[in-house]
This record gives sequence, structure tokens and C-alpha cells, in this order.
Amino acid sequence: MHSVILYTATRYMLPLLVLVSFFLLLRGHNEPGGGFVGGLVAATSFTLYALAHNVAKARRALRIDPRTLIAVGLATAFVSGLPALLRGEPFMTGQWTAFELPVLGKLGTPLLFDAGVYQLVIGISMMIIFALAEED
Amino acid sequence: MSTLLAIVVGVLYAAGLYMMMRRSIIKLIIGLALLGHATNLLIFTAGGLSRGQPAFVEQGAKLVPVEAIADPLPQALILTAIVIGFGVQAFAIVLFKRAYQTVGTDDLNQMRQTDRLSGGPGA
Amino acid sequence: MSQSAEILLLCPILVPFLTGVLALFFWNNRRLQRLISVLGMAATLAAALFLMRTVSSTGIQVLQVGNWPAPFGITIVADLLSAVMVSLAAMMGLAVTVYSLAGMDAQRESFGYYPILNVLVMGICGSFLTGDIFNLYVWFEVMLIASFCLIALGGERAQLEGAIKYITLNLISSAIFLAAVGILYRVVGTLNMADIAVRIQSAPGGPATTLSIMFLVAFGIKAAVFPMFFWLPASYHTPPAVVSAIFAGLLTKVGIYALIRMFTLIYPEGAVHVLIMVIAGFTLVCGGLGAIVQEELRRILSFNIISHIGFMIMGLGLMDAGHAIGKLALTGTVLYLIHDIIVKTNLFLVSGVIQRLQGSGRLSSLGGLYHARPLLALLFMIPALSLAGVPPLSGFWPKLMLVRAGLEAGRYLIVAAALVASILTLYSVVIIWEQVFWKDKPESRVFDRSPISDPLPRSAWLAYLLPVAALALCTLAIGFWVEPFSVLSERAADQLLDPRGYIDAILPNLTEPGPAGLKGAP
Amino acid sequence: MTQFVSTLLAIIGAFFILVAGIGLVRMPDLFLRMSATAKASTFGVIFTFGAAIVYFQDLAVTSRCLAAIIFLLVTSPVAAHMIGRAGYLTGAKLWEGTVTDQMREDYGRDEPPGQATPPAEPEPPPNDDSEN
Amino acid sequence: MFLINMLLCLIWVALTADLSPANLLFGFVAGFFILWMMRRIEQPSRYYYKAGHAVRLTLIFCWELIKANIRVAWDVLTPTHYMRPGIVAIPLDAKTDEQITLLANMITLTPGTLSLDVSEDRKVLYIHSMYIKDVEQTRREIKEGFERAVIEVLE
Amino acid sequence: MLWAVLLGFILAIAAPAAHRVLGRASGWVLGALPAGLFIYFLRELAAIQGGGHRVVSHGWVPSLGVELSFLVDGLSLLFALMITGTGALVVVYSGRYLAGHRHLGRFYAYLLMFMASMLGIVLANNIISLFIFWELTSFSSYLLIGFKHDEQRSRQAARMALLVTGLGGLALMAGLLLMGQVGGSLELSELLGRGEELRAHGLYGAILVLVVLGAFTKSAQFPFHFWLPNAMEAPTPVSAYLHSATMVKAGIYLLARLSPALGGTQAWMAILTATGALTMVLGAWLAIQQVDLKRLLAYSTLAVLGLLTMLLGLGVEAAVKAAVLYLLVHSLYKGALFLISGNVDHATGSRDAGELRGLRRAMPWTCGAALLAGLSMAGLPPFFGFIGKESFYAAVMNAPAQAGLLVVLAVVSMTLMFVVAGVVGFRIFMGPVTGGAARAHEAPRAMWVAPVLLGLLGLLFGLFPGPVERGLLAPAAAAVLGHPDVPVPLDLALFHGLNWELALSVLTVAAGIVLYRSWDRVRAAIGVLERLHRHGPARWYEWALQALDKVARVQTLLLQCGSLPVYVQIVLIVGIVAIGVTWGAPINTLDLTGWRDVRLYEFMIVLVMVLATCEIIRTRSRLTAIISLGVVGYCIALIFQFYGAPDLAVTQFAIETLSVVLFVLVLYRLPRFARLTAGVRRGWDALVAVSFGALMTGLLLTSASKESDSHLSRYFAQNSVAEAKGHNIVNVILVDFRALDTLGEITVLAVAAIGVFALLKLRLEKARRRCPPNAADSAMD
Amino acid sequence: MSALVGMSLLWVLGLMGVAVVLTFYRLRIGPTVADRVIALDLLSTIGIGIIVVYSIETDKKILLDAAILLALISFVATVAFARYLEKGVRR
Ligand code: NA
Ligand code: NA
Repeated sequence: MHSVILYTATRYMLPLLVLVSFFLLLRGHNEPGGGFVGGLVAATSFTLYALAHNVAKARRALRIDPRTLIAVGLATAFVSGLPALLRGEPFMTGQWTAFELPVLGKLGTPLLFDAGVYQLVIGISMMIIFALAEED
Repeated sequence: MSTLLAIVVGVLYAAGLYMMMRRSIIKLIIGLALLGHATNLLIFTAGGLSRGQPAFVEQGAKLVPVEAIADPLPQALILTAIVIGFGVQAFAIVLFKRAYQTVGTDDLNQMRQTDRLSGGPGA
Repeated sequence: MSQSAEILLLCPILVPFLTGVLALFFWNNRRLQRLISVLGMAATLAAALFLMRTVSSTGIQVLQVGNWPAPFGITIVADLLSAVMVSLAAMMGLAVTVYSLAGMDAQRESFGYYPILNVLVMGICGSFLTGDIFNLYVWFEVMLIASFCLIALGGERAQLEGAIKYITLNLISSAIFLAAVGILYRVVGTLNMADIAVRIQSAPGGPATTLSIMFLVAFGIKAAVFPMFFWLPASYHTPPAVVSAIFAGLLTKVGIYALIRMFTLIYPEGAVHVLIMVIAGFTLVCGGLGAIVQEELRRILSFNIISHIGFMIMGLGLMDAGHAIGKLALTGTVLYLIHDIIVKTNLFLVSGVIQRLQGSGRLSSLGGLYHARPLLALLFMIPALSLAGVPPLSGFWPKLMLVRAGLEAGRYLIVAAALVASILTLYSVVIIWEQVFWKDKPESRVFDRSPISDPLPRSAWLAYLLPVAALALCTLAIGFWVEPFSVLSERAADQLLDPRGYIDAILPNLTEPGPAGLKGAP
Repeated sequence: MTQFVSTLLAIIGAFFILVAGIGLVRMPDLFLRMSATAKASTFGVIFTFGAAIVYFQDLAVTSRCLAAIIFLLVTSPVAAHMIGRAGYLTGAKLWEGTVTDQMREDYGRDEPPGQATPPAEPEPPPNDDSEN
Repeated sequence: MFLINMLLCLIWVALTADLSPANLLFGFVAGFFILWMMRRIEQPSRYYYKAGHAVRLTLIFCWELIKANIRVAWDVLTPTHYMRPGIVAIPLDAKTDEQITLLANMITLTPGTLSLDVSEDRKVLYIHSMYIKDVEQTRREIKEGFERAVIEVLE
Repeated sequence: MLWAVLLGFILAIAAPAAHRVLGRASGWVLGALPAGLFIYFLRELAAIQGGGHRVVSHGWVPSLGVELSFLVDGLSLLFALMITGTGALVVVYSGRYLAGHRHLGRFYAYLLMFMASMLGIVLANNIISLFIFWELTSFSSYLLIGFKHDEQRSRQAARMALLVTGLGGLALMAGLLLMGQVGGSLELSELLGRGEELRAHGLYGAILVLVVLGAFTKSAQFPFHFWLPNAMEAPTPVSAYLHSATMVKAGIYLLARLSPALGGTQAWMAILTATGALTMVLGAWLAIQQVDLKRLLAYSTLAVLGLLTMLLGLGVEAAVKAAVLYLLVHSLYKGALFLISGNVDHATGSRDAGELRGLRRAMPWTCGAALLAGLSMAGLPPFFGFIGKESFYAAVMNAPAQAGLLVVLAVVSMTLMFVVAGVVGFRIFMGPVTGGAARAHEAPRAMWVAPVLLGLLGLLFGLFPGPVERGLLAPAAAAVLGHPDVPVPLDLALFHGLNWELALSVLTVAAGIVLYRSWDRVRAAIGVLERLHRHGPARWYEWALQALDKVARVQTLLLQCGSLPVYVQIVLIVGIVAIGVTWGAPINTLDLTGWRDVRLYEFMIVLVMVLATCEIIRTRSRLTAIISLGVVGYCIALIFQFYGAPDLAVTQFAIETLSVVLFVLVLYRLPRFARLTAGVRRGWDALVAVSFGALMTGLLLTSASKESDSHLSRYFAQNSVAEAKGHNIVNVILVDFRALDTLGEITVLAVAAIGVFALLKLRLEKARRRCPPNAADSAMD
Repeated sequence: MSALVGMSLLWVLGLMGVAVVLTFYRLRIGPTVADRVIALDLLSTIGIGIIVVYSIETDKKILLDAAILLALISFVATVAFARYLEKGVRR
């Protein structure tokens, strides 16, 4: 059953939650958070959107097919391990930039790895929840 | 607190396993979830409890004495276990749902077709 | 250690992973998925064989992932046993993938079959290669979830019923394993298996012994030993044959591998070995008895899987009977693993061809293939006889070693159990042979669907027979040319019996056990 | 000083939270429980966030706490609305002291407010719970 | 559009507690990215930011919040109930989704009252109130208090 | 020597193709190999004239001490010659006998494989090689017995032979391995010289029993004899070759070969003599009950096998000589007679000795061969059989113990054998033409050459026993007696003067003639034995199989009962017992000091968690259970939060929330809770569950008392910022220190999602499903 | 931090703990599912409060994040339950 109140509130909460999820991802290396939690929060927000509106709209809001997101996430995580090989170090040895960015601190492959995790978690959560919600 | 949590772990195991020995498929799912909780809490308790000392290095500091923080490794392990457990459990839930829909009952004892013995080896 | 060797160590894990991801990208293009998978598996096999050669010639290979020194990061390590297992896993992966080109239906193929298959191989290889006990748990889970998906993929009633049992019991195993890891960390304060092996000596008795039992139970469930094998016969016959084939070949072997690793490296002595022996005896006999009353092809084979697990852990149980005997027994176990993986996979693949040809797996509705398909009959007979241990095929040699070790150790009961299991296996194989090949095909009853009348296209027949024939050739090769395999197994057993080499390769700074050697820095 | 202010705020927050707990137990029907409690708890939590703001006196903490407060102010009434409506639709009993129910005719509920006899739930759909 | 973007940027800065230009820029980019992601959902409605009305609304709200909380607390903690609860239908003048939502939420947030539902045609708001002396009076209080303020802010 | 054995296998592989190419001539061509080998072995024989033996060794599996080593002495050559000689004849014979059969090519393959394996047995010096060849003969015999595999009787007979000999084979394997262990070598040439040690060892009894078991099953000694008559389902050449001339003699060979190592003890003598004598009498007695030619011959073969076993058991020089001699005698006449029965069958379509008469006109060559072989079998001079019988009587009379009894048994058996010889070699060819004999015609040349040749040899050797004695039998006997380099002269002659042996022979012939003349009546009169025998070992075999099936069925139903709750429970009980038994931690090692620091709010949270857990079990509402589960999850997250794990807490909160959503989405489809089990069962389950929980609690408490070692954490705390550039140590562990875990973990998630997707979206088309009522069948694509 | 403040905060936490137990009592007795859902909602709200006060008590501001996150997401579970209940009625 439709609820104007939920519908409207959700419309405003979605961007905020996605923002927060982003935030959780990026600063996870230094404070509580990280790819998992970030991804889960983003997933929660799209879930909320699907509950308030419907799955089709939530899919449109996500823009990227969850399956692609999964593949990209896995690929990102994998790729993050490769730069080390170029430098003759074992797979997944962290490589860091010399300069520092605000919030993020130094950029490095572990962050890329975490970003892969983030994408993947969104992807899998949405794949599962959309598929389930479409059952009805 | 560790004693208390140890008992809680026992309760969670007992409850989870008891639920898994029911014949209802939903109870089985819930039992699996409880089993996961029990295990995570067990690792957490076994890893040593230290109240209010999260495993962070202060901003600006280079390192932190190990006595001043909770052991981060069990936490990382549990985190991995929680997430894996979530994936597995999500799959299990959906599978059990499909099984219920396909078989038409949630009574596990009626799902013994694949173990049935029929006839002997042809003589 | 050179970088190429390091890359080589990770290849069996990363190549299937990459293949799976690529296949995932091309979700809607089955043809491309097939191509990628075949190429990926071939590459994995090549890497694995190369790795085995490297290990064989230059010793145990170690990689610290992320360049974190040994007890702190995750260690990937290949001794001979690992290298052999990985090679076999890759080989089975390739065989099964090629077979899938004909043996897997289009619908399953378009719902992620190839990505999941690749992940399964990744998980299996990861389990064989990791030197970290929690990482082992992770690979177990990777393998398990992939196997869950494969067993349920298609969602037919039997599959679902089997999958519930499979999943539930395996999850219990995982929970026990995980709990044991958690407590083990508390007791020894480390996760690196070599480090554990060093440190557990200073923490004997009490929890350490109990933990060994927990590991035994957890891995025992995965290895499907008595009396914890229920999930296997309940589920292995339900998915498409090609899926059963890779399960039959590899999954329980991962459990056995874990048992071997655990009870050679971390718990090389103790009362557990006696328990393992008792379990082995019951497993041998119960599995064998189960096999002779089944009347469906893959169910007979499933019980045979269980029975033969008994052989493998029998060797482990005999390990404590002195060095020479222990070495003979472990050699037998390793060789049995090699033999069993190839033969079991092959038998399930053949059973898939039979089922495809005659539309059923029930003995009562099969028959006449000795006349109709002599080549198939031969390709069945080779692995089947090998399964029964008929000399001089591949199954005979490890059995000979194990029986000899048992006799020399004076453990006559386990030898008796092994011999009983052999005759029961022979009996069950004979039943299959008579019913499927010798007997005439029974007139199909009115309400039966007629067997598939469409003749197999040539390409499909090729995809079916190529892997089957290749594996049969392996069986023959191991049987008639057993010396190199025997020597390989013996060397693997040597490494297992003397874990110092393994430990030193992983913890080179460790001069003596204790905190002295722990000041590592990247 | 700030410590005492912050503690005071925390105490007030705890007080309202406790009120919410007591209200949840004591109030006689679903809607009264919700009216009385869910908001009291939000109110209480806002006070505790205030305590944190005062205690830490840190821009990061303050901004985050404010964000959380705003978020709570949006979500908790929406949640209450959702449950309230669902509760009404699934036939939660109204307290016998209820004076009016203007939703009844529009939503086709047949029993008048405050009647003691009707079943706790409407005819459960085949897949619904049986409640005790 | 730009406003929301700025708003998100500000929230970002608030969350990260870092006012450096680089962070501002990053926040803006992040906000832009999110908005770009959301672009397809629906067109955002226009915003009229009426600071005065908003302040007034906030004040009304806070006062009501405190007053009502204390009243409810008293009722909860004392043994006897002074309540006269009931469900009241309130005809709505508020038109847009935002107005209705804000109104409903404010009603809910003030303890003692609870928005239960909005009718399908968005003409009626059903609320549950703990203290109904008179149905009409309850309606009037809501319409002249919250609703007017809300409409003024979000017009 | 290696090639002599391997050639057979190679030719076996090539045989089907060769047959396809050669067509009708295939028998002659393929028969050339055994014939060539025969000549080769004759030359080998020449090489060891006057004593001596030779060991040829080729490496195979040095790591196991398994070599393809061959022991060439009188005994092995005696057998090798029998094998190749008869083999050549049988191959040629088969080419005609099965001409036109669709699987003749395979038949050759099996036959040649058998021949090669048999050669392997008798030549092998390495006991493992010997065992390998031994098993190969069982297996090829299986294929040959089941050659007419569309008949159920054939399949059953084949299975019976395989199971019985397979069982014996396994015993033999154990026995040989034990022998190798005790004797310290796997080479026969070494072991044979270590008889003293072997016989003195404590394991001698076990070795003897196991080896004897292997030999007895193979050589069809009582009570394992029943498979042999049934094996007559095989085509006649197979019966002639495997089941009279060669394979069944493998057991005899083994006993003969090992008698220097194991023989000479009381136990050896008792077991072998008793079993042999029993088998001999039983076989002979049952033989004259039969009317089917092949079964008649099969039972008489049993008798001879018993006779040979008995002689080897006696072990004295005379007995060994007799055994070696009779071995050859029997091979010659019995091979011929089997082939003759094949000819008769081929010509008349019947093998009924009671019905067939007067074949001599239609089948002159066959008849001639039959007379020659029959006379030899009957033990009449001047045939080789007479010498054999004389020698047998001589041996029995000189038996170390129970000579009197043995003589009686021997005479009875020989008399009965005389009757058999009469029936097969005389009766069916003489008299008026009856029944199927009317249609009869002479067999093609390829089929009468072999029996005639064998029959003539029987006559030739009878007339001139000298060369064969010196050249072949003396070295063989020497080998059996344990001194292969010193030949033992047998002193064979048709006439040794008037002695007891001759008297017994006369008695035998007289009694035999009487019995033969009243064969029909005798058969009816002693039918009781046949009826008794129906309840004998063959029935035991059936019972055993049925019992096995029953046991297997019961245990499978018991263990693999299909009920998941039961499975879970068994696994748990195993865990509880195993862990509980080994735990053995006294209660005072439990660290119960962890109570002291509990704070009120923590206690409340824990309390609520426990209560919620109880609620999950108690409630009958699904939603309440889900909600309570959520409470448990949130409470755990709070505990994580309290004890320094904010990352865990946030993850747990998020995942718990998503899980709740998941549960709720799925709940539409799931049924409501039902209470399905009885109270007692619930109580028991609760006991099991609580026991397990208590064990885990105890384990935790025990290990909690250990001082934890934090060297890993110290490293992480020191290097997290410096090396890994992160302040959140947990996150650094996840994405850097232990990133591989995380890689695996996200793979799990990805696969789980794909699996869920496939489960929900993939619906196999109905048309592709097959045989839906059957689980197993519907599982195939 | 003065001992008094620390003590008071512990008492505050204790009060919240009592509230948790009370809330659970409602969850336990129901009577309707909606009642239990509010109880769950209230539990998570109290959880937020507990986390905030706890982070003050331990003087660790990074512990606050969990409270904020819980505030953001616990709402979703409640919405899901509400949807479930309504769906049940509509059918
Ligand atoms: Na698992
Ligand atoms: Na397996």
C-alpha cells in the first residue's frame, strides 16, 4: 500500500544515505566504516527506496545493474592487487601515493580494494533484495 | 563479563541447535542464524574482552601500545565471518523458500525423497 | 624466491577468479562464457602443473600476500601435497568444463553456471594453498557457497531437498570449524598454521586436545566420514551429472586435505589418530554397505565415495605407527587421493553420459550399452575397475600400500575393514556393469518416457568423451606407470611427516620457538 | 562545567527514554503506546546527542550529531506512521476509553472502538501468523 | 538543483568536519555525483526558502514538543490515565507531498498525537490523539497551528 | 621372459582389430602366438635340463619393491607349457566354435588376456606381481563366464565366480603381504629359502590361512567349490581352458610353489589333506549325478583339484611326484573331454549325457579323441592316466597319517571317475543313435584337431613316459620339494610289477565297470546326496548375499534415514561425545572470575538477549521469532560496541537490518510455525542442544583462563599507521594485512547473490524435465 | 572526568538498561505484531541513546559513529515490517 509520507521522506533520505555511505567508505581506513558498512548503508537506502516506491524505480535509481556492479566490484578489488606486481612485490602489497588528500589521507591500493568491496556489497544486496521483492 | 558471555554463547548454541532439530524449515533457518550469532560471539569472547578500547591509532600518533586497545584481529575475523554468514544465510533463506514452494510442505521429514531406498539392485 | 614463482603460487586462485569475473561480465553471452572458462581452466592447469614442477625441483614455495611477514599476513604455501592437489583440482576443473559444453543445459548456463564453477575451483585451490587457518575457513566458504549454488542451480525438487541437507550439515561443520579457530587463536595467539604448529607445543593438553577433536569433527563432516556423511548421498545425485562429477572428485577431498594438514602439521601425535582409525574402519564398511543396496547409478557411486574416504583417512590414522609405516601409509593416502579424484570424477562423468543416452540413472531401466556403446563400456570399465582396486590399475597401488602399512602396524581390524570395503566396492561395480552394460535394455513401460531418441551430435559426443577418455588414460597411466606417482607421493609424505621443512619455509627467522623470532618487519 | 551540563542532558535523555519504556508497557492500546513512547524516546535520544555535543565540543561530533538528530526527526515519525497504519489495518484493538474513530467507516472496520470481544487480528491470510 | 548540490556539499563538510577548500570541492563533486545518480528518479520541485517562516515553524514545533512530552511523561508515570484518545480525520489544505509529509511528521513528533494515514486522494489526514476534548477543537488546533506554518514555509 | 608375458596382453588389445581384419582365419593366426610361446618355453625347459632355475628381473615400481621378476624353474615351466599349449589349441578351437559370433573379437581379447595373466602367475617371482596376475585371471574369467551376458544365468555365474575368487584374492593379498613382511622380501626366490623363519613366526598361522583361502577359492576347494559348476555357463572353450586346464590350477600352483616356504607343518598337512580329500570325494560323487556333459566334467574336475590339493598337503616326496604327474595327466584328458563336449553340443545342440547315444558314426574324429581321453581318464593302461593313478595310489598308501582312510577315499573317487570317463568318453558315442544325435555331424577340423592331439599325447606319454618325466616332471617336482636344482626322478613306468597299486587299480576298474553299467540306477539311488548338496555352500553363498543385502539395507535405512533433524542430531551427538570424552578438563580449570566486572546495563542487555533467544524458541509466531532474532542481533552489536569493536557493531547493525528485511520479504512465502514433534522428542533434542551449548561454554571458560598471546596484535598496532597508512586497525587488517580473506569473502557474497538470483529467476522449462516422479532421474539436465 | 560524572553516566546507562528490559517485556507480551515492531523500534532507539552515553562515558568519540549509523538504518527494518503487515491484510 502506498504511503505519501514514506514516499516523500524516502525521496529526501536516499541521497543523504548514499552520501553517508560514501563517507563511511572513504574514511573507513582511519575511523569506523569501510567498504562493507558503506556498501550496506547504500544498500539499505536503495532497499528503503524499493519498499517505499517499487523495485523498478529503485532499479532506476541505482542506474547500474546490480550484476554489473558485482562484476565491477570484484574486478576493482582484483585490480587493486596488481600494481604491486609491477614493482616486483607480492600480490596485494599496498602501494601509496606520496601526497595526502583531506579526509582520505594518502591514496593507495587498499582504498581501491575497499572501493571494490563497496561496489560489490551494494551489488549483491540489491541483486538479492530486488529479486526477492520482484517475486511478489 | 567473559563468564556471562560464555554462558550466553552456550545459550545461543543450544537455542540454535535446538531450532535446527525441529522439523520446520523456518525454524531451521532461524537456527542457522542463531548458530552464526553464537559463533561470532564465541570468537569475540575468546579473543579477550577489553571494555571501551577500540582498536584505533589516534590521529597524529604513529602507533598505539597493544595493551591500550582491544585485540583487532578477532574483530577482523568476526567481521569476515559475519559478512560471509550473511551471504550464506541469504542464499539459504531463499533456497529454503524455494524448497517449501516446490515440495509443498515445510516439514523436513517429508523431504526424504533423495534418500529413499527403493527395490534392490537388480539380480 | 623469484617473483615468477610467487605469481605462479597465486595463479590457481586468481586465474579462476578472473575467469569467473569475466564470465560474469559476459552474463548474456553463453558462447563467450564457455570459451573464457575453457581457456581459464586450461591456464589454471598449466600454472598448477608448472607450480608442481617448481615445488618438485626447488622445494616448498611460499608467498606472503601483501608482503606482510609470516605470522602476520596471510601465507600462501605450496608443498608437494598442495601442489599435487591443486594440479588435480585444475585438471578436474578443465575436464568438467569441457564436458559441460555438452553436458550442461543452456538455461543453467545462462544463470551463472560458469562463474560459479570457476569460483568453486578457486575456493578449492585456495583451500589447498593457504597456510593460514582462518584463510582456510574463508576458502572453505567460497567453495561451499559455490557448491551450494551449483547443487541447487535449476531448482528441481530433488535438488532442493538434497541441497537443504547438504547446506545445513555443512554449515554446522563451518560453525564448529570457525569456533575452533576462534578458541585456537585464544590458546596460541596466531593463525598461521606453521606458527600454530610451533606454538601449540607449549600449550598442550586441555583446550588444545579438545580443539583437535573439533577440527576432526568439522573436517570430518566435510570429508563425509562415518557417521557424518549424510549430506553426501542425500545430495550428490541430484544436480546435473557434471556438477556431481566435480563434487565427487574434489569436495570431500578438501576435507581430507584439511584433516591431513591438521593432523600432520599441527597435531602430528596424540590419541586422535586412533580415533581417526576407528572412524576410517566404519566409514569403509558403512559406505560399502550403502553402495550395494542402492539402485541408482550416482547413488551407488556416492556411497562408494564415502567408503573410499575411509582408505584415505586410514593412512592418516596409521601415521603414528612408526616412521617407516607412517610414511608408507601417508604415501598410500596421497596416492589414493590422486587416484580417487580422477576416478570418481570420471565415473560421474560417465554416468552422465549414460543418463543422457538412456534418459535415466536407475539400474532397472538401463541396459544394453555393452552392445550399443563398446567404447563407453570400456571407458566405464577402466575407472570402475580402478575404483574396485583391481590391479594393476591406479586404485590398486595405494590400497596395497595402505593394507601393507596396516599389516605391518599390526592393525588387523582396519585391514579387514579395508578388504571388506574392497569386496563391497567390487560387488557394487559388478552390479552396475551387469545392469547397465551386460543386461539388455528392458522394454520401456508404457508410462515411461522413452529414452532420448535424438542421437548425440558429433560435437557433443566429443565434448563428452574427450574428458572421460583423458581421465581414463590418466588412470591407466597411474596404474601401469606408477613409479613416478609413487615417488611423488612418497616425497609428499616425507614432507608431511617432517613438518620442520614446512615450518622453516614459512618462518625462516624462527630459530627457536618463542617470541625471539617474531620481530619481523616488511 | 561542560561535563555537568552534558551529564544533566544525558540524565534528562535517560529519563525520557525510561518514560518511553514505561509508557510502552503501561499504555493500554497500540496507538497510545506509540503516541506516548516512540516520540518520548526520540526526544530522549536527542537529549543524549545534545549531551555528546556539549561533552566533546568538537566540530565533527557536533555536525554528525546534528545530522543524526535531523535524520531521527524525519525517520521516527515516518516509522510511527507506518506501524500505526499497519497496526490499524491488521486490526489492533483500540482502548475502551477511546472516544472516537473517524477512520473506521473509511477503512471498513466493523467493530466500534473499545469493544472487548473482537479477535485480536482480522481473519489472518493464509500466510500470516497466528498470534497468541 | 544547485541548491541541493550545495546542501549536500555542506552536509559533507559537516560530516567530515573539515573546511579546507579541497574538501569543499570534494564534497561538491561527491554531491554532484550523487545528484547525477539520482537524476533519473524525478524532477526536484522548486524550493522557496523562507527563513522567517521556517524559524517560526521551528519555534512552534519545539514548544509543542517540550510541552507535550512533559504532559505525556506525567500521564505515563502517574497511576491514573487522564487520556481521552480517539482518531480524528482532518481535511487537508496542504497540497504538495512535501507539505503533507512535513505536517504529518510534525504531528507525529509531538507526543500525544500520531499521524496514522493520508487518504488516497490526499484530502484527509487521519490522526490519533491522546487528549481529545472536542473533535472540532483538535482539528482547529492542528489546522491553525502546524498546517498554516507548514504551508507558509513550503509554498 | 618379460615379453613372453606381455605379448599376450598386447595381442589381447589388438585381437578385436585383428579379428576384424582376418575374419574366419583369425583363430589359426592368433593361435600362433601361444604356439610360439609354447616352443619358447620348450627351449627354456631345455636350458634347465638337469636342474637349475633362473630369475629374470625387470624394474617396475622400485619404490614399492614391486618388480616384474620371473622365476623360471621346472614348476613354472610345467605350467607355462600347459598354459600355452592348451591355449594355442583352445584359440584355434574357438575360432571355429564361435565363428560368426558378434563379439568373437572381444572373446579372443579376453582369452589372450587370460592366458597372459596366467603365464604371469606361474612365472612371477615377485609376490605382488603374482597377485596382480592372479587378480587379472579372476577378472578375465569374469568376462569369459559372462560372455553370454544377455542371459541372466551367465551374469549370475560370472558374478559368483568373481566374488568368490575376489574374496579369496583379497585374503591372498593380505597373506602374501604378511609373508613378505615376515620373510623380509617380496621375491619368491628369497622367500622360498626362508621357510624355517616363516614357519616359526607367530604370524605363520595367519599367513597360512590367508594364502590357503586364496588358493582354495581359486581352485574351487570345498566349501568354495560351487562357483565352478556354475561357471559352465561360459562357452565351452573357456571351460576347457580356464576351468579345467589352467585357472583352477592356479591355486594348486600357488600351494605347490609355496610348499617349500609354508608346507610341511601339521597345520598345512591337516588343512590341505582334509579339504582336498573332501573335495575329491564330493566332486567325484556329485559328478556321476550329472547328466549335463559339462557339469559332469566340472564336478570331476573338482575331484581332481581335491586330489591334487590332498597330495600337496601330504607333502612327502611320493605325493609331490604324484601331484605333478597327475596335474599333467588331468590337463591332457580333461581339456580334450571339454572340447569334445563342446563339439557334441555344437553338433547336436544338446549336452544331455542321459539322452545322447550313438554319436560315433556322425562324429568319428571326435569319437576317437573321446576314446583316447576317456581311457586315460579311466586310468587304463597303456594311457598316461594309468601311470598317474598308480602313482597316486602309491602316494596315498605312503601317506604319513590316516593312510587307510585315504586309500579308501582314493579308490572310491577313482572308481567314480572311471564312471565319468565311461559316460563322456564312451557312452554317448556307442549304442543306438538317439535324440539329438540323429542331427549330428562331424565338427570342423579346427575343432577336432585339438582333442585328438590331446588324446594322442595321453597315449604317447603313457607309452613313453621317460622323456616327459625327465624333461618336465622331475624338475617340477624338485621345485615343489624346495630344491629346484636337484631333479627328482619319478621313475615312471606302465608296469612296476605286481604290487598293491596294481591291485587297487584292478579293483577300481572292476568296480567302475559295475557302476558304469548301472549308472542310471546309481544316479537315482544316490540322489539324496545331490539333494543334500542343494543346501550346501551354493545356498550358503545365496544366504550370505541375502544377509549382506539385508544388513546393508538396514544400516542404510538406519543411518541414511532421510530426516534432516535426525542427521543434525547424530552429528551433534558425535561432536558432544568426541569433544566431551577428550575434554577431560576438571571443573576447577574453568575460569569463573569473569563475573566481577559486569555492569548493570550490560547485564540488562545480556538478559534481554537471553530472553529474546528463549522467545524465539517459545513463540509460535514467525514474526515474533524474526523480531526476537533482530533483538538478539542488535544486542550482540551493542556488546561489540561496549568492548571496543565499533566496526563490528556498525556492520552487525547494518547486516541485522538487512537480514530482517530479507526475512520479511521471504516470509510471505513461508508457512506458519507448526509444532511437529512429540514432547519426548523435544525433550531429548533439548538435552542434546543444551549439552552442546554447555560444552562450548565450558570450552570458552577453560580457554579464557589462558593468558592470551598478542604478538600479532602488537605487530598490527605498531605497523598499522607506519606501514599500512591507516588508523583504523581493523579496517587495515581487512583491506591490507589480510586482504586475501576479504577477497574470498566478497567472492562468497557475489556467488551467494548469483545463486539467489538464479534460484528465484531460473525456472527450468517443463519440456526439458524428464521422468518427474523420480528424484534421481529428474535431476539430469 | 570526575568520579561523580562517571558514576552518574553509569546510572544513566543503567536506567536505559531498565528501559530496554521494559521494552522487551512489551515485545514478549505483544499482543499484536505491530506492538512487537514498535518495541523493536524503541529498542533500537534506546540502543542509540546507550551508545551515545557510552561514548561519553568512555570519552571515545569514534564510538559515536555507531549511534549515527543505527539512527540511519534501523528505520528500514520497521518499514519492512509495516509493509509486511499491510501486505498480509490486503490479500
Ligand atoms: Na558455511
Ligand atoms: Na566429494
